[in-house]
Amino acid sequence: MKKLINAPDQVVADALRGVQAAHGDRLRVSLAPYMVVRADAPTKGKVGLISGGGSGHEPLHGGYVGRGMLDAACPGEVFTSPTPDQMLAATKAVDGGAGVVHIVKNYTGDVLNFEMASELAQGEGIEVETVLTNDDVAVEDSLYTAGRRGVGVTVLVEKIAGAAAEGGRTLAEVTEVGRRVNAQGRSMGMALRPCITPASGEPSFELGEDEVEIGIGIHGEPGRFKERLGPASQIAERLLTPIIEDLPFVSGDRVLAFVNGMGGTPLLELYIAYAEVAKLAQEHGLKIERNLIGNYITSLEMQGCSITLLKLDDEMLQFWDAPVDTPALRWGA
Amino acid sequence: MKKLINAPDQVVADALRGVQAAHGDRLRVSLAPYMVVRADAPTKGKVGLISGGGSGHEPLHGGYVGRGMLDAACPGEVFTSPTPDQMLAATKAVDGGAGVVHIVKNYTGDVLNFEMASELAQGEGIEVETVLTNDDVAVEDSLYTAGRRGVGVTVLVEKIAGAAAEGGRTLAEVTEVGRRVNAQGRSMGMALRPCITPASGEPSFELGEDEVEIGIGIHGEPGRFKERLGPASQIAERLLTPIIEDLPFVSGDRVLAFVNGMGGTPLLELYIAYAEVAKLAQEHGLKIERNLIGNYITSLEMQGCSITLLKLDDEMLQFWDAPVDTPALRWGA
Amino acid sequence: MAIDQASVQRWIELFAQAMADHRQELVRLDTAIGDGDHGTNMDRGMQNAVEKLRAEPQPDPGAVLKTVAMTLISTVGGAAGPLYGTLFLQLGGGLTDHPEGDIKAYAAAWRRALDGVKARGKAEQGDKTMIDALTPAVEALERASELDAGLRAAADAARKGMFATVPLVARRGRASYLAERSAGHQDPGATSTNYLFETAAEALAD
Amino acid sequence: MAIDQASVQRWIELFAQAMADHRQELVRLDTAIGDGDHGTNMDRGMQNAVEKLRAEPQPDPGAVLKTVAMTLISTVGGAAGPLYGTLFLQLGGGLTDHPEGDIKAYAAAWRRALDGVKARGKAEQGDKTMIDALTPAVEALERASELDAGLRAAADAARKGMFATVPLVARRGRASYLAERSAGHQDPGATSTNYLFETAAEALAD
Ligand SMILES: Nc1ncnc2c1ncn2[C@@H]1O[C@H](COP(=O)(O)OP(=O)(O)O)[C@@H](O)[C@H]1O
Ligand SMILES: Nc1ncnc2c1ncn2[C@@H]1O[C@H](COP(=O)(O)OP(=O)(O)O)[C@@H](O)[C@H]1O
Ligand SMILES: [Mg+2]
Ligand SMILES: [Mg+2]
Ligand SMILES: [Mg+2]
Ligand SMILES: [Mg+2]
Repeated sequence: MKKLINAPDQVVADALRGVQAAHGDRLRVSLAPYMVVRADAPTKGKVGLISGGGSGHEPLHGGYVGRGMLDAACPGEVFTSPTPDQMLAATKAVDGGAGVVHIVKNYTGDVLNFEMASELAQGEGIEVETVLTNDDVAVEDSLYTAGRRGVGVTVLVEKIAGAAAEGGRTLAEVTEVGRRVNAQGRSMGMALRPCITPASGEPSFELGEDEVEIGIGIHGEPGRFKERLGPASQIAERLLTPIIEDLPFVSGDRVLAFVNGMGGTPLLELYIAYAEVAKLAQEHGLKIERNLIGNYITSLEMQGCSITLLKLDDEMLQFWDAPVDTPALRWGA
Repeated sequence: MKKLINAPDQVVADALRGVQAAHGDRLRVSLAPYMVVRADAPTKGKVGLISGGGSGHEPLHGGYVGRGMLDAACPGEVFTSPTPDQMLAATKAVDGGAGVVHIVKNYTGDVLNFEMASELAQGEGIEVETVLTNDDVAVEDSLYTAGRRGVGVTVLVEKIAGAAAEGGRTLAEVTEVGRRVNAQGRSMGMALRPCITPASGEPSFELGEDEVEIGIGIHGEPGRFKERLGPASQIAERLLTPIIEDLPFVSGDRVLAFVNGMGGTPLLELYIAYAEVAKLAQEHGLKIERNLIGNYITSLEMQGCSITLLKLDDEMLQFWDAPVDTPALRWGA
Repeated sequence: MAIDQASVQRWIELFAQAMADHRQELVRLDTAIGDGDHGTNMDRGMQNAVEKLRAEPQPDPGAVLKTVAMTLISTVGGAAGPLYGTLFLQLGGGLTDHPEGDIKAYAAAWRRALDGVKARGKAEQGDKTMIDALTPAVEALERASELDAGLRAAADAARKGMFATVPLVARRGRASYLAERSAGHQDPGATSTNYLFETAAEALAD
Repeated sequence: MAIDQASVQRWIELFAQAMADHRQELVRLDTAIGDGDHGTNMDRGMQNAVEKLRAEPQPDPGAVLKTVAMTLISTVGGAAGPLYGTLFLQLGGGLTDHPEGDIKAYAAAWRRALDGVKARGKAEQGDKTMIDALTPAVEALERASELDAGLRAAADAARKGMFATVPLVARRGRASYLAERSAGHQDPGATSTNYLFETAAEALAD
């Protein structure tokens, strides 16, 4: 295992020290419990927005804390959801009296811990609503699974719901638009190379030199199946077709197209993938009105990409374009 | 070789198609010759700013084309400097009558081709000045080398000189501030894993499982020496000490600290490295007034990082903070 | 032997030791069908629990187990944190000092713990989770008429339940994302639960 | 044989073929002490040059070589583009139709090409560059009294010069970044230059 770290069990704390050193002017960083909070939180009368999850997905979530997006993020250990006391502390730190929204990616650990946290927060008289993201079409949503994973759409929910909260919408309104984004968004990912968690020191799955893993999540889990590595055009088609068929996206839909790198994928390759996505979207009659291309929700140094399509409406567009000022996503500010 | 590409010899053209599809509203993309130009270029009376170099360093340079930074970029083949006719076409496309600055990284190929281009442009009556970047302290600047490589500081020169040009400074003034940034900046890089060029399909150098390469450039060249992989604190010290001694940076200096990923390095690790850099800088009495952390000047999927320190003055600070609106660097807009 | 503060404290320390000893095994199992952190999660949580108990010794089994529960909930995260947290919380609630080591009360407390984990995680036996080791172990206790034998029977049942997860297709937790590909692997949580009963027999039985 | 349009055209086609055949060899050499693109650079440039000449046949050696020069300058990039571009530009300028194959005029044209490359790249013999193959080859031509013998002598000299780069420490180009670590490797540019003279002998000598 080759990593730019001091020790496997110090990874999260050391990285948070870096965030503190780099962004201490706009973010408050807590090491006990792990928390990244807007320096100006809580904003009186504003709905608070928090998210959290295992570390290893940077810039998600800490990189999205700031004006127009999250008020706080709770990083867990690498690939391990954070704990209820972190979430409770964050919820209290951002409660401006208008209630707090928990944005939760649908994984058993995240769901159970956020569930406990929201019970505790409500016990202390804070109104809490939860927006669950579950956009990964690689997983069947059935009684026989823990349900679909929350992946790429989480970034879009945090941006759009964040703008709604910044714009003074109510707890109900922020929750509703967040859920709408999740409902209208679908994703699928693939890997060229697995990642290695600092704790295990071993690749999370094995891949032959000519193989790719299709349908991976963001925790190094193996995907649905392996196949021979093909050209970018084939990979894009592999990911986009199930996405389009699932919602389904139909000719004439206005969409946001998000090509995400898994952490170790050079931007050069992501733009090559985007060229293929744009071509396919056009063939399906989809109108790409906005796009996002880069490493935004990652899986350590995994090589590969995920594609997310979001069916846009005017309100989502307005909130997407609204100013955002975070370490990882910034415009209009 | 595992890459998200269609074919090794289509990489640059395919990626440019992606840039066109993603940013066609603000950028003009040409495939013959390869060029990325601000949609609104040329700006009458504004000094034009162009740069260029081999591909594989994304977002450098195409990702920095936009208001407040470059007017055009010329991407060559992977790790191969572009050709004089590309640079001439770009120079003409951005000439607003106030002259054009060529920002050139100090590599024989880049220097020779830009030299020819500037001779040709001047032959056509366009005033051209060149800002050469050569900030890599891993290379001795002597008669026995081609001189120091231009690396991390190039991004800072493009931002700061870009703001000067946007602010209506003259050709002489923009050139002067660009050269000052290069003169006050120093960098050094290291690799955990080499990169593989699409054309060669082979790692650019060999590294044992417990080895790192210190003093690498951005073209997969081997570095100055290999050593045993140590903790992030040791790696930061390894890179920062020669940087600090070379300028030298002295106690009380105000600096911009730039921790750059080589393309395959997760943000988590870059923040861990930044924490160490901030600690060491403080021990040396340096005052970090600005920072930049991420994959900004890369070497395909290489894993590793480079550190750049720039000694700031008030004018540099003002230009650094000025609005910038490009695909890869954006604030205040 | 008795289920009292001393023996329960010893059980927790043995379980913590087991989680440290088998950390890599649990990581490997979780890497195959999960995300590779179960070993580090359980080890981190149980070391914290033991430290907490050393710093603030608890008077009786119930208090010891509730302290373990709260420490796991606040230091583990993942699925295992809330699930093992709930397990120890309910078990502690059901146990009070029984110098004579009443098997019925002990079994009842374990039933309550099992119900708690099922309510939290919504998993049933056969879903390839810790429930598959927990359920047969609790049933063995309920069948037992005497504590020592019950503890040993529970440990055997838990081990069998753990092995029985190998052929199963996961329906809960991360492993369920793999669908058919999850078959042929032993469930990490069922494995840690096996060590929980193994150490219980060691600490609480003569 | 003569240095005329036909033979020079043939030389260029043979050199282009050599760059295609040895593309991987040049990539490997450049990977060791450079950035691994010399083979693709030269291959891309020479294929373009040949296509250009097929599309627009040139009347005489000078015109053929100038077309090659302009094509390399506009399609190769890197160090090799301007350097080989300058080489062919100066060589073409120095050559005019010599049906009788005047060795003196031919050698003079090559001297002019060598001077051009040195002026562009500021490298001297011994810096571990293409100059180290070019210089002895040009000197061999200048020593020769007759074309065929001169062409063969130049090819031998270029090959020797190429091998002579192996022990050298690079002082120009990317390889110079490696300082001492560049010794023990053959210079890619000197290697492509060796093929240039090898194909010249094949195309221009009887
Ligand atoms: N819904 C559930 N009910 C009961 N046990 C579960 C459930 N989901 C997961 N588990 C158990 O948790 C174990 C995984 O724990 P761990 O790896 O620590 O958490 P995570 O899956 O969040 O990484 C699984 O092996 C399984 O036994
Ligand atoms: N200053 C120079 N003068 C002469 N030849 C040079 C010089 N610099 C480099 N070269 C030659 O160019 C070759 C490398 O060409 P190439 O790999 O195509 O360009 P780049 O180094 O830009 O990638 C070297 O092997 C060397 O022979
Ligand atoms: Mg986990
Ligand atoms: Mg090159
Ligand atoms: Mg796990
Ligand atoms: Mg090269």
